[in-house]
Amino acid sequence: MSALSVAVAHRLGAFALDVAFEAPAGVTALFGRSGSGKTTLVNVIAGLLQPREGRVAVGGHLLLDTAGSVAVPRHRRRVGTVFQEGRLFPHLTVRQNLLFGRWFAPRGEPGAEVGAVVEMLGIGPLLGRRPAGLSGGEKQRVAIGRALLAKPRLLLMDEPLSALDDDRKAEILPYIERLRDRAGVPIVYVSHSVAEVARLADTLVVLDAGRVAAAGPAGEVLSRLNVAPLSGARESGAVLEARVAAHDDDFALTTLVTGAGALRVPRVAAPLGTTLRIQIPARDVMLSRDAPRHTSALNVLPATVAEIRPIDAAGATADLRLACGDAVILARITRLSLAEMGLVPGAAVFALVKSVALDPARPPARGGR
Amino acid sequence: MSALSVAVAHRLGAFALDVAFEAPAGVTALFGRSGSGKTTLVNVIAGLLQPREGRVAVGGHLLLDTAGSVAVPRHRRRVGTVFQEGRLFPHLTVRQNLLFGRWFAPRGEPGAEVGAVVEMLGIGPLLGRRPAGLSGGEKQRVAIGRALLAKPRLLLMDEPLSALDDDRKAEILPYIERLRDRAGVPIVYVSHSVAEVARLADTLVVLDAGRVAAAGPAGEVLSRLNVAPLSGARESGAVLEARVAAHDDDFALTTLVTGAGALRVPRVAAPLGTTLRIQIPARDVMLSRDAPRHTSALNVLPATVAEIRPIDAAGATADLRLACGDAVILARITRLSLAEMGLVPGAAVFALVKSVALDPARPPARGGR
Amino acid sequence: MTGWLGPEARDALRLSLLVAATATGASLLPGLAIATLLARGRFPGRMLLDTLVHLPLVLPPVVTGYLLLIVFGRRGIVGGWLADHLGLVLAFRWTGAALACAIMGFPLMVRAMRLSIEGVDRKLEEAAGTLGAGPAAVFALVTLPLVLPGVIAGAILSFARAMGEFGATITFVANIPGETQTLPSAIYTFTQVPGGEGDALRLTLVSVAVSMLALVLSELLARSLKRRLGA
Amino acid sequence: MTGWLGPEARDALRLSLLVAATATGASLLPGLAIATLLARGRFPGRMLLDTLVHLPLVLPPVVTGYLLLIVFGRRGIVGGWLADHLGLVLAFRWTGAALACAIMGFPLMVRAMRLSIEGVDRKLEEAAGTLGAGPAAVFALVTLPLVLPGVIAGAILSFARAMGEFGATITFVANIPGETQTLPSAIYTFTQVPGGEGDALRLTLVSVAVSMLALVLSELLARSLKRRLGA
Amino acid sequence: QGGQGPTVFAAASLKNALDDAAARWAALGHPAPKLSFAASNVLEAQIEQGAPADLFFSADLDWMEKAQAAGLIAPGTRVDLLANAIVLVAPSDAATPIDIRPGFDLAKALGGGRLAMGNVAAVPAGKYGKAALESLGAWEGVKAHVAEAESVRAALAFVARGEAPLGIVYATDAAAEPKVRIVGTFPAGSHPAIVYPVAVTKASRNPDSAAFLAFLRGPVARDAFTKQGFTVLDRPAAAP
Ligand SMILES: Nc1ncnc2c1ncn2[C@@H]1O[C@H](COP(=O)(O)OP(=O)(O)OP(=O)(O)O)[C@@H](O)[C@H]1O
Ligand SMILES: Nc1ncnc2c1ncn2[C@@H]1O[C@H](COP(=O)(O)OP(=O)(O)OP(=O)(O)O)[C@@H](O)[C@H]1O
Ligand code: MOO
Ligand SMILES: [Mg+2]
Ligand SMILES: [Mg+2]
Repeated sequence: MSALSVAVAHRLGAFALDVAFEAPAGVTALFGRSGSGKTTLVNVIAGLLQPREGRVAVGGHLLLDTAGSVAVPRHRRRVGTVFQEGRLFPHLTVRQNLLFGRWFAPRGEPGAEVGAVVEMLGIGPLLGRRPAGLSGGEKQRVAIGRALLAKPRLLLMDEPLSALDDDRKAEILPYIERLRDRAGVPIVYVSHSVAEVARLADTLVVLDAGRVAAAGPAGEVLSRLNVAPLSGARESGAVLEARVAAHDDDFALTTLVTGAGALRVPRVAAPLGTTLRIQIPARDVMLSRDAPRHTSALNVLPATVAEIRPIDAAGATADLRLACGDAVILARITRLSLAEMGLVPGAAVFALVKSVALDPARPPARGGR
Repeated sequence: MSALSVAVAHRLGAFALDVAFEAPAGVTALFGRSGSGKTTLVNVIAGLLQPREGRVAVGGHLLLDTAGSVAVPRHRRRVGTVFQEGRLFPHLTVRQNLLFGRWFAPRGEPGAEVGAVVEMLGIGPLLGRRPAGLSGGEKQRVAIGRALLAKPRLLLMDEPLSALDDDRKAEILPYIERLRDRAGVPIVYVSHSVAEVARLADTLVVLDAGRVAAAGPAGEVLSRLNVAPLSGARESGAVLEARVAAHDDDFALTTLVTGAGALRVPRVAAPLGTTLRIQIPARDVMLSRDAPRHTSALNVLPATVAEIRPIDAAGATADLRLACGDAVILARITRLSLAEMGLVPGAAVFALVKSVALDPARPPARGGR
Repeated sequence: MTGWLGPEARDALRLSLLVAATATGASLLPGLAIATLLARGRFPGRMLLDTLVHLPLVLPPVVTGYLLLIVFGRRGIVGGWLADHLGLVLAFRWTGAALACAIMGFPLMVRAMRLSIEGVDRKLEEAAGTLGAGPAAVFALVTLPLVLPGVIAGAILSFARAMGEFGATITFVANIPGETQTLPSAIYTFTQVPGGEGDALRLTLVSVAVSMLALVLSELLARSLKRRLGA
Repeated sequence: MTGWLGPEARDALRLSLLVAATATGASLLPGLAIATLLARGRFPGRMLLDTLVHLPLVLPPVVTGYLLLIVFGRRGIVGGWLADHLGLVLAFRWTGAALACAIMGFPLMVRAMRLSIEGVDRKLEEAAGTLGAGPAAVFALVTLPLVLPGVIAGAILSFARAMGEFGATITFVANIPGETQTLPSAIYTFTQVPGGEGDALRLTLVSVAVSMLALVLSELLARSLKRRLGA
Repeated sequence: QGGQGPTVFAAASLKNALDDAAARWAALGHPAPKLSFAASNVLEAQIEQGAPADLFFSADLDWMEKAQAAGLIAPGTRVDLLANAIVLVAPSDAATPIDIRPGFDLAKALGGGRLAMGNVAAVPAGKYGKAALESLGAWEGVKAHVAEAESVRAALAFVARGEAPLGIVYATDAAAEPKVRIVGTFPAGSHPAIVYPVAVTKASRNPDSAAFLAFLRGPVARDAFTKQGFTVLDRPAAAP
C-alpha cells in the first residue's frame, strides 16, 4: 500500500490541474516551474480546495473521494501544512502560534518536542513576540515549527526554506530527514531547489502546466536526462544509495560504498552500516581518458560511456550516462571536450568526482562538501 | 562621489541596526543571515522607516539626513522597491499593478518598456487577472515588473527571486544586469544566494546582527576567506574581470581573457571586447601537480599556492588561495588531498577549472555552465 | 452632585446605565452570530434576515416600540408565552427598556461586527483548520480575536444608541420613574414643559459625559489591541 | 398605486427619497474625511472629535433637532449667517431635513468607514508610496478602493437611518406636507390620531420596501466588489 | 385667487379634524392650507425660531401663552376654539364602570396593574389627568402605579393592548378605539378646561390667514371638529 495516493482533476480559470501519482513512505517532492500547480495540489491534499474530481489517501486513511462522496474536513485530516506565505496568526505570540496545533492533537501520540524544534529553528529569542515584527525568514521558521508541532499524520511543506540562508537550511534539512526516518511521517515537499529535492526526496513528482511530467523514485527521475530542462538545467545528476563503510577521523572523511564504487566524502555523522542517499551532480563529474595522478580528486571511478545526449544541439555542453560498476552516473562536459577526447558510446573513461560535490542524505557534513 | 551612501542607526525592540557603507554605481548586494537587518535597511532607504539617526544619499540626491532634518517623503524618493512579501494591490489587475508607478513617473524620462518587461517575466497571460489567483512565483514576478516600470532612480530588491525556479531566474537575472549596465540605475539587491550575488553584485555588504561584517567590491569580499562562514560555506569563490576575446561557433564556446589566464566557457552572447565579471566557485576548482592530459577540463591554469587556510581545523576541507597570473583564485579541497599532494605555500600546481562552473556576468550561457 | 442632580435624575442615570449595559451585553452573542451568518452564510433567507436586522433603523422608533408592544407585551405572542412559561414580564419593566434599546442598537452592532468579519483573512482560518481546529475552535481562537475591534465598535455603538434611545423605549415600556424612565425619557419629559430646558440640558450633559467615558474606554481598548497586532 | 397611496403619501415618499439620498450623498465626503482622521490621525482633539461625531447617537433625537434648530435656524448662529450671506435657509426646508438626517446618520457612517480604514493593510499604501504616489494619490488609488465595502456599509446605514429618522427632523424642519414631511414624519403623524394605524402601516411598508431595495442593491454591489478581490 | 394657502402649525392630535376642515376649505376654491403637525412644545419652539407658520393651533393653553409672551402671536387673533374631555378607559373585554368621585380608590381598581396616561409633565392629556386625580384626591394613591406614555395615543395603545387595565385619555381618542371602553368620565370641574387655542402668528404674511381662522370658527369647520368628538368653544381670548 502506498503511503500517499493522489488523483485530482480541477480547473481554476484557464488553469487545469490533472494529476495522479502514488508515493511510498518518506519524502515526496513536488517539483515544477512557477505556476505549474504545486500549491493548488497542496491545497487539495490539505482540504483547502475541493476539486471537481479527486481521490486522496494518506496511509490507510481516505481523505477525499469525490466519487464516493468522501471529504474529510480539513481539521480531521491532520495534515500539517507549511504555507508558501506563512499565515502566522497575528494576534498570537510566536509561542502561541507554535503550540496552536497542540490543542487539537491527540494527547497520547508522540510528536515533535517543543524545545527541540525551537532550538533547531533558532527561534528561542522570538517566543514572546508577535509575528508583525518578525523578519521574512523568522516568519517562515515559525511556520515550519507550527506545522511540525501539530503531530501531523502528513506534513505538507510549500517551499518552506525559500527565504532562508544556506546555514539555516543546513540546520533544518537534517531535522526534516530525521522526521522522515524516525517518526515515519510522510512528507510532501514543494521546492524549486534540485539540491534540496535530491537530498530529501524518496519520490519525485515533476509537474508541468498542471500535469505530471515525471514521477517515480527520486534517483530514477533525477537521473533521467529529459527531466533536466524542466527541473533547471544546472542541477541534474545521479542519485545513488550509499552505505557508510568507514570513518577516517584524521581527515574527517567517511568512505561510502555505492553501486558505482567507493567514494570518500567529508565526514558524515552516521553510524557504520547506515544507508544514505547521495547525489552526484552531473556538472561536478570530470572525465579523463588516462588515470589521473596527483590530483585533488579523491574519487576516481572507472566507467564506460553508455549514452551521449547533447542537451541542445546548438549548446556548449553534452550529457553523458556512464556505466560505473552496477550504477549509472551522469557527467556534463563541453562538446569541445567530447570531441577532443574522442568519446563515443563504449569508450572507457575515468570519472573524477570531487568529494566536496557529494550530497549525503543524513546529517550534513559541515564546512563544505 | 559614491552612487549610494548609507549610514543608519536604529533600534527595533531588542534588535539594533548600526550600519554605514558607501557603494559605487552598479549592484550593491545586501547579504546576511535571516534576521540580520536586511529588510530593515531596505525600509530605511525606501523611506518606510524613519531611523533614529541616519543619512541616505542616492547619486546626487540626499534622501535622508536626520542631523540636517532632511527626510524626503517616500513618494519623492523614486526608489522602486520589490518587497519580500509582494504587496501587490489586490483591487487592481496585474496590468494595472504593473502600470501603477507610470502615473507618477516623469513623462520625459526613459524607462523600462512594458512589453519587454512583461515578456521577460513571462506574465503576459496574467495581465487581465487579479493578484488573488496568482501563484507565489507569479506574484513575485509581477512585483518585480511593477518596480521596474516605475522608472526608479534606485531599485531596491528584497529577495526578489527566492520563489522562482532556476530557469525563470536565468531569464530575469540578465535583465537586471542590463538595467544596471545600460540604464545606469543603481540597484540594492538582498539575497541569500551567493551565486546570485556573485553574478550580479559590484559591491557586497555583509550584515551580521545589524552590523556590517564586511563591505567592499564584490570580488574582494567574496574572495576574503573569512566571509565564507557568514555567507554560507558552500559558495565562496573568486570573482574576476573578464574580456570577451573570441567566439567559437562550432562548439558554442567563448574564450575569456582574465587576469588568471584565458578561459573557455559556454558561449556568451556578448560582443567581442565586452568586459564581464565571472565567479569561479572554490569548490569547482580541482588541483593537480602534473599537467593533466586527455581530461574534460578545458581550462588548466598554472598557479602557485599562496595561502592555505582550513576553514575548520576539525573539518574535512581546506581553502587555498592560488596566485594565478595577476589574479587570485580560490580552491577548496579535502585535507586528505592536501596531505597526499603535499601542498605547501609556494608549491606549483595546475588549477583545473570546469568550464561549466563559470558564472558569466552578462547574458547567460544557456544549456549549462 | 446630590444638589445638582435631583433624585429622579439620579434614578434615571442609574437606570440608563443598567439598561444600556444590559442591552449591549445581551446583544453581543446574538449580534456576533447574526453578523457571522450575514458575512459568511450563503442561505436562502439571507437577504430577508439582513432586512429584518436593519428594520429598527428604518422604522420610526415609535413604530418599533409599537411593534415591540404587540409582540412582547403581556398579551403579545411572545410576551404572553414568556410571561406564562418563564414568568418573564417585559412590559413596563426595565428589562423591556433593555430589550427596546438592544433592538434599536442591533443593526449598528451587527454591521460593525460584520464589517470586521468580512475583513478577516480567511487564509488564517484555513491554516487553523489544517492544524486541527474545528469550525468552532477556529472561530473562537482565530476569527473572534481578529474581529475584536469590530466587536468593540459594535458594542460602543449599541451602548451609545441605548443612551440616546427613547422613542421605542417610551412606547414599549412607558416612562415610569425609577423603573423605566431612562435618561432620554427624562430629558424628553423636561423638554415638554415650559422652563424645563435647564433640567433637560443638565441631564443631556450627564448623558454625554457617560457616553464619552464609554467611548474613551473603548478607544483605549481598541488601541491596545491594535498595538498588539502592530508589532 | 395611486389609489393605494394618497397624494400626500406619495409626496412624503418622494421627499424621503430625496432627503435620504441627499443626506447620504452629502455625508460621504465629510464622513470619509473624518473617518480617516479618526482612524489614522494622532492629534490632540481626536477624542473630542470622536465624541462630537457620536453625539447624535447619544442624544435623544428631539434634543438633536432642538440643537439644530437653535444653531441652524433662521435666528440661529450659523443659520442666520447662512441666510444673510449665502441666502441658504435650512430650517423648515427639505434641505434642513437632509441636514438633520445626515447628522443623525453620521456616527453610523463614520464608524463603518473607520472600521474599514483601520482594516486596510498599510503595507500596500507604503508600496504605493515607493511607486511615486503622494498621500492624496495613495488615498484615491489604494485606500479608497480597499475601503469601498465600508463606504457602502456606511452609506446604507446612513440611508436607512434617514428613512427612519423623525425625531430630529420634525423638530428642526417641522412636518409640512410636500415640503418637509418625510415618510417617518407622516407615519408619526398618523400614529397620533385615531384611525391612523392603517395609513401608518401602509407608509411603513413603503418605507421598508424602499430600504429593502437599497439594502439589496448595496449587497449586490458589495458582493461584486468582493468577488473581484477574491480571485 | 392663485397664491399659497396659509401654513398651520397644529398639535398632532388635531390631525384628523384639521385635515377634514382643510379639505372643506379647499373645496370652496381656496388654496389648500399646509398643515404641519407635531407636539405643541415643538411647534412653539419652531415658531420662536422663525418657522413659516401663519397659524398656531396648540393642544393646550401653556404653549400658546408662552408664544404670546414671546411676542409671536398677532395681537387679538387668539381664539380658544375647541374643548375636549378626559375619560377613564379599560380594555373593552374587561370593562366595568367605575364611579369617578372625590376620594375614589383607583389603585384598587388597577388591581396591581398600571394606569396608562400621557406624560404628566408634558403631554396635555397627562397634565389634565393628573390635575383631575389630584383634585379628586386620588393622585397620591395611584401615583406609584402610573405608566406615562410619550403621547396620549401611546397611552391608549397600552390599554387597547391590555398592558394596562386602565388609562386616562381624551374622549375623542376613546371614541375611535374599539378595543377600549369608557368606564368613567372625569367631571369638567376636576381639571383645568381642556382647551385648544388657535391664533395667527405675528410673522404671518399670508393674506388668507385671518380668513382661514375665521373659517375654522365657522359652521363648516365646526362640523369637521364635532365629527371627531371635539366640543367647539369658540371663545375669543383676552389679549395678554
Ligand atoms: N518591531 C520590531 N520589534 C522587535 N524586533 C524587530 C522589529 N522589527 C524587526 N525586528 C527584528 O529585527 C531583526 C531584523 O529584521 P529584518 O526584517 O531586517 O531581517 P532580515 O535581514 O530582512 O531577515 P530575513 O532574511 O529573514 O528577511 C529581526 O530579528 C527582527 O525580529
Ligand atoms: N482562482 C484562479 N483563477 C485562475 N487561475 C488560477 C487561480 N488560482 C490559481 N490559478 C493559476 O493556477 C496556476 C497554478 O497555481 P499554483 O499556485 O498551484 O502554482 P505553483 O506551482 O504553486 O507556483 P509557484 O511556484 O509560483 O508558487 C497558476 O498559473 C495560477 O495563476
Ligand atoms: O427618532 Mo428617535 O425618536 O430615534 O428615538
Ligand atoms: Mg506555489
Ligand atoms: Mg527580510
